Amino acid sequence: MVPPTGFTAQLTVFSAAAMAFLAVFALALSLAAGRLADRWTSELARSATVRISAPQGQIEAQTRAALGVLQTTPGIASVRVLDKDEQQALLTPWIGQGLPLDVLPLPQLIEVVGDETGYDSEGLRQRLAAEAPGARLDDHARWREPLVRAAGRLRDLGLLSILLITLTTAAMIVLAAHAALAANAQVIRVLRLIGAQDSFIVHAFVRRFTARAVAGATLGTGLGMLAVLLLPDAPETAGGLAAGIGFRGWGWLWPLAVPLLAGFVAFWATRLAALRSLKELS
Amino acid sequence: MVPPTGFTAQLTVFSAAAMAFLAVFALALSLAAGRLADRWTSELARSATVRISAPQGQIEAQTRAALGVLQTTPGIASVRVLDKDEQQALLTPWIGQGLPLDVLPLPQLIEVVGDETGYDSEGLRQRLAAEAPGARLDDHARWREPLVRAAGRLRDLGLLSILLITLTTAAMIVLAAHAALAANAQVIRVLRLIGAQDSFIVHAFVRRFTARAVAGATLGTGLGMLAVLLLPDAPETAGGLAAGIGFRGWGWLWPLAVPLLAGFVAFWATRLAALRSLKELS
Amino acid sequence: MIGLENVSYGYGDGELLSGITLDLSPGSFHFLTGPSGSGKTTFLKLCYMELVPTAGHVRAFGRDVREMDRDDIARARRRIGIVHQDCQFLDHLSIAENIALPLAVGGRAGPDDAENLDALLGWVGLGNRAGALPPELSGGERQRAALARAVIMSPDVILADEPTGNVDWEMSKRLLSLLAELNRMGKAILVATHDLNLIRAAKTKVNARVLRISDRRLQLAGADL
Amino acid sequence: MIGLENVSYGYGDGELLSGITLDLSPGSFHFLTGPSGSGKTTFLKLCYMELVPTAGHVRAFGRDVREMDRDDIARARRRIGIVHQDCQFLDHLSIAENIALPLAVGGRAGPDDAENLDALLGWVGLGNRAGALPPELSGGERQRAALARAVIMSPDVILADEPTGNVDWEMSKRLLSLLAELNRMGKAILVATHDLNLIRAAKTKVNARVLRISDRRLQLAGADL
Ligand SMILES: Nc1ncnc2c1ncn2[C@@H]1O[C@H](COP(=O)(O)OP(=O)(O)OP(=O)(O)O)[C@@H](O)[C@H]1O
Ligand SMILES: Nc1ncnc2c1ncn2[C@@H]1O[C@H](COP(=O)(O)OP(=O)(O)OP(=O)(O)O)[C@@H](O)[C@H]1O
Ligand SMILES: [Mg+2]
Ligand SMILES: [Mg+2]
Repeated sequence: MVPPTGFTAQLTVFSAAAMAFLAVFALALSLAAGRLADRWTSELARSATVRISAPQGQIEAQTRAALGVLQTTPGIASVRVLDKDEQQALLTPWIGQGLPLDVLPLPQLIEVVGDETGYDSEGLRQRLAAEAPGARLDDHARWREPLVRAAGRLRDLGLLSILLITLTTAAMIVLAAHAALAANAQVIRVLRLIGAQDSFIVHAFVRRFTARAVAGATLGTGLGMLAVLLLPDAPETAGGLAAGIGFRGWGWLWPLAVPLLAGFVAFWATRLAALRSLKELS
Repeated sequence: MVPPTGFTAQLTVFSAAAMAFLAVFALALSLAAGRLADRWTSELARSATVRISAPQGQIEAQTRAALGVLQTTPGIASVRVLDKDEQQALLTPWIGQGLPLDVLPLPQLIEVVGDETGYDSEGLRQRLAAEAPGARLDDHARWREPLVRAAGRLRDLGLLSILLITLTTAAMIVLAAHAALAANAQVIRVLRLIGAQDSFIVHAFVRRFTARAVAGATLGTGLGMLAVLLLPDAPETAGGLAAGIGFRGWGWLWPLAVPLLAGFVAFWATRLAALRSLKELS
Repeated sequence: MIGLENVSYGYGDGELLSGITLDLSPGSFHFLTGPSGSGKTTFLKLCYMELVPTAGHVRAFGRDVREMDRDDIARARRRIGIVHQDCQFLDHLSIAENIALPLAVGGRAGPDDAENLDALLGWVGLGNRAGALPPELSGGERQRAALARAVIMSPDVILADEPTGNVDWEMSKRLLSLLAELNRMGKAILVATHDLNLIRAAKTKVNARVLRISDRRLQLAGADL
Repeated sequence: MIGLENVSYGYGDGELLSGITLDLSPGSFHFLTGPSGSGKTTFLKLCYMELVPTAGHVRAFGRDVREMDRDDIARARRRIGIVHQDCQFLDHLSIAENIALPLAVGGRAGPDDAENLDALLGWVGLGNRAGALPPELSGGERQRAALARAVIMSPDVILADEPTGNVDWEMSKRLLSLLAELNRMGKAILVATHDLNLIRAAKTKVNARVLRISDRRLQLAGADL
């Protein structure tokens, strides 16, 4: 009963496809930003350094005390005391190689690696101060925070674009449904005049339209996923954001929500629009 | 002659507005990413360190030689020899405060700040090796590159979304024009039958449609710029991306291209669609 | 089966029809005449419930229209065959599909429909145009198709608005005899027309009453034809 | 002013009209009859250049239609007033605006148009419906509006397709006298109709020739009316 083609039909399919495509991109961007934020947060949070500077005789005792504190702190995965060679390697850029480090009263460095949950660095600092007065925790917070904040904002922006694109898609599908129904006003009128019940007419349109929107959105999602897949793969280095664009594992299931959402919106938009234009006919 | 309202009219206005809104956002994102990449590139590229480690007696001579090289290298804005206090501050995290640095044969550090154009670090390295064998240039490349690459990719992604959104907008406007013309087939037929020339009919539609698309796009652009303006302002810290979202100075002129583009596309789309549907009538 | 009781109607500015009482009972045959713009189409719209009277009562198959919900109206319309003045079709379906549409809509499509449809198309002289789309038909062909669509469900009441306005005299007589036959089977028939020759021809075949809208009222026009 | 020379036309499957020759000269008045579906509307479409003949030549105002470009056709149409069988209006403009549309389209709107329009509306009995939208008119009112639109440009040729199909007899005679008057002013007039009474009535007023399409050919039907 519903004309199978025409520009309004193409419009529905196309706008669903285009918006689905954009939504998949935004989704990929947002997921990548989320992962980046997580990575920066955890990687930077996980590696910290404790420096123990004390008179020569106390160093060993304080190191042991600090180790005790660190080992009983929840959220810390491993703790390692750096030996002289490692410390020397760290200092070389600053003081060159010709220096007799063995004879110097160098502080002792302890590398701390947190686990996923992370640890409470303020609490740790206080406990260290109590147990080993010469110990200083350097958790690189000054370096970490702006980066984490930036990645977080990027994720927020991704989510914001998803929200915008979703709203736009919905509005576009609603309007396309309205336009198509307006173009088919004659069909609705004739059907009503020859005794078709509202449910019959609404059903005919809703089925057609939902199918169109889902088909369009599926097409767009497919193309979007393909495009994301084909994005040139940057090496997995520290910068990491670009490398992270794309879906990972279960993340590939996310875009599949797009056609479902489009179908849902199309279903209700067509239903309400059809009922409304029917209400104008007796 | 052209019906002033109706869903296809609303559709044109709305899709132009929605796509303009998204385009402004993508533009803001892309400009921000571009600025970020520039900032990371230049800030990190600009600060480098030259370390001179040599037997105590040669340090001064080699420092002078290195300074000579640096001062004659194009692309370097300023060069500064760090004094003992500064070097001590840099070393403190690693060796604590109790160390008699005065008596140690510490290498000499020179801070190098490049200008906008940047310098050729490989060439500089070779000249330093020739003039001051004890000098090592550390231009932080290992740190800089991934960040610059990430920002660059972000900018590429922004441009890609702009491209996608522009294409989508164009296609959407084309389809909306087609749908509206199809809805007005009767109008076109009647006008043609009572002796209207093609140019008259095309003109009537083109004017109406271009106006609608421009109005919609202007609205969308305005709202988009407002939204970008209202984005919560992150502090201008190192992370910098989020802080950078938004337009700066002349950047505010960029989004104004969106309505122009929409009008251009609408003009041609309506013109071609109208001419095509007229060709079907004699 | 359709009864109007003291019905009035106006499109807003004053009354167009007022105080109209009429009963379309099984086996009755009415002609409705009146000058152009006097309200014939409006009257038919009241009968098939597209319009609700501003005063008075319209009853369809025993129920007051004001008390019927939308689905009741849809069901009642399946028992009324209507030929609209401007024939309304679905332009993307062939004429045969258009004529069979009431069957599809009423869920009554059956095995012997194809045969019925062919016979009906032959009767209205559209046998060789069955596959054409409505815009490809001539004005008269469309009117005949509209009549075919109106009778395919074998409705209890047939309302026809100028069904012969674009049809030549031979075809008019043929359509009239179709209506007369249906009338003899007990259907109530109401034909709005301004073609007095048609009314005269009908009087030789059926026992038709002629109604005339004049001065907003329905009058029986009898002997003067 | 419009001349057909040995014209044939078919919609694809075989010929509908063939070997038709006719000249619509200034001051001529023709009726065109024929059974429903015989090709009257098709014939008119050939005359107003919506269709191009499959064989033979159609000349409009001295030029062969095949040699005219789209703008030539548009300009020629301004000199031809057409009443379509299914009246075609712009549904979002009032009936007065619709009738005046040819003036706007031809760029000929002038100061005394308002007066002309009023007189014309009065003549076709639509004086009090001027502000209504086309869907709010009755079938007969729409036909009268279509006739008004056809004559407002004072065209050289008037082609009318069943202009009285939905109009009562009084109004038909009135419209006929309007056409007769225009004819006396030298316009060429061609009316397709199946209403033999109308033709008979016209013969008392103007010197009309009656053409009949039968068996795909155009014949002069004279004495038998
Ligand atoms: N929707 C409407 N809104 C306002 N006025 C209307 C509407 N429909 C019809 N009318 C007016 O009501 C009057 C009666 O219209 P109706 O169509 O019933 O006439 P009719 O008797 O069928 O005429 P005809 O023989 O010309 O078809 C006309 O003057 C018409 O203009
Ligand atoms: N666009 C078309 N495509 C195919 N066939 C057509 C088309 N238009 C008309 N026809 C057919 O051509 C024949 C003549 O049509 P036309 O409209 O000229 O008839 P007519 O003489 O005007 O009839 P009526 O008196 O019923 O209006 C009809 O059988 C019709 O079905
Ligand atoms: Mg009527
Ligand atoms: Mg015809």
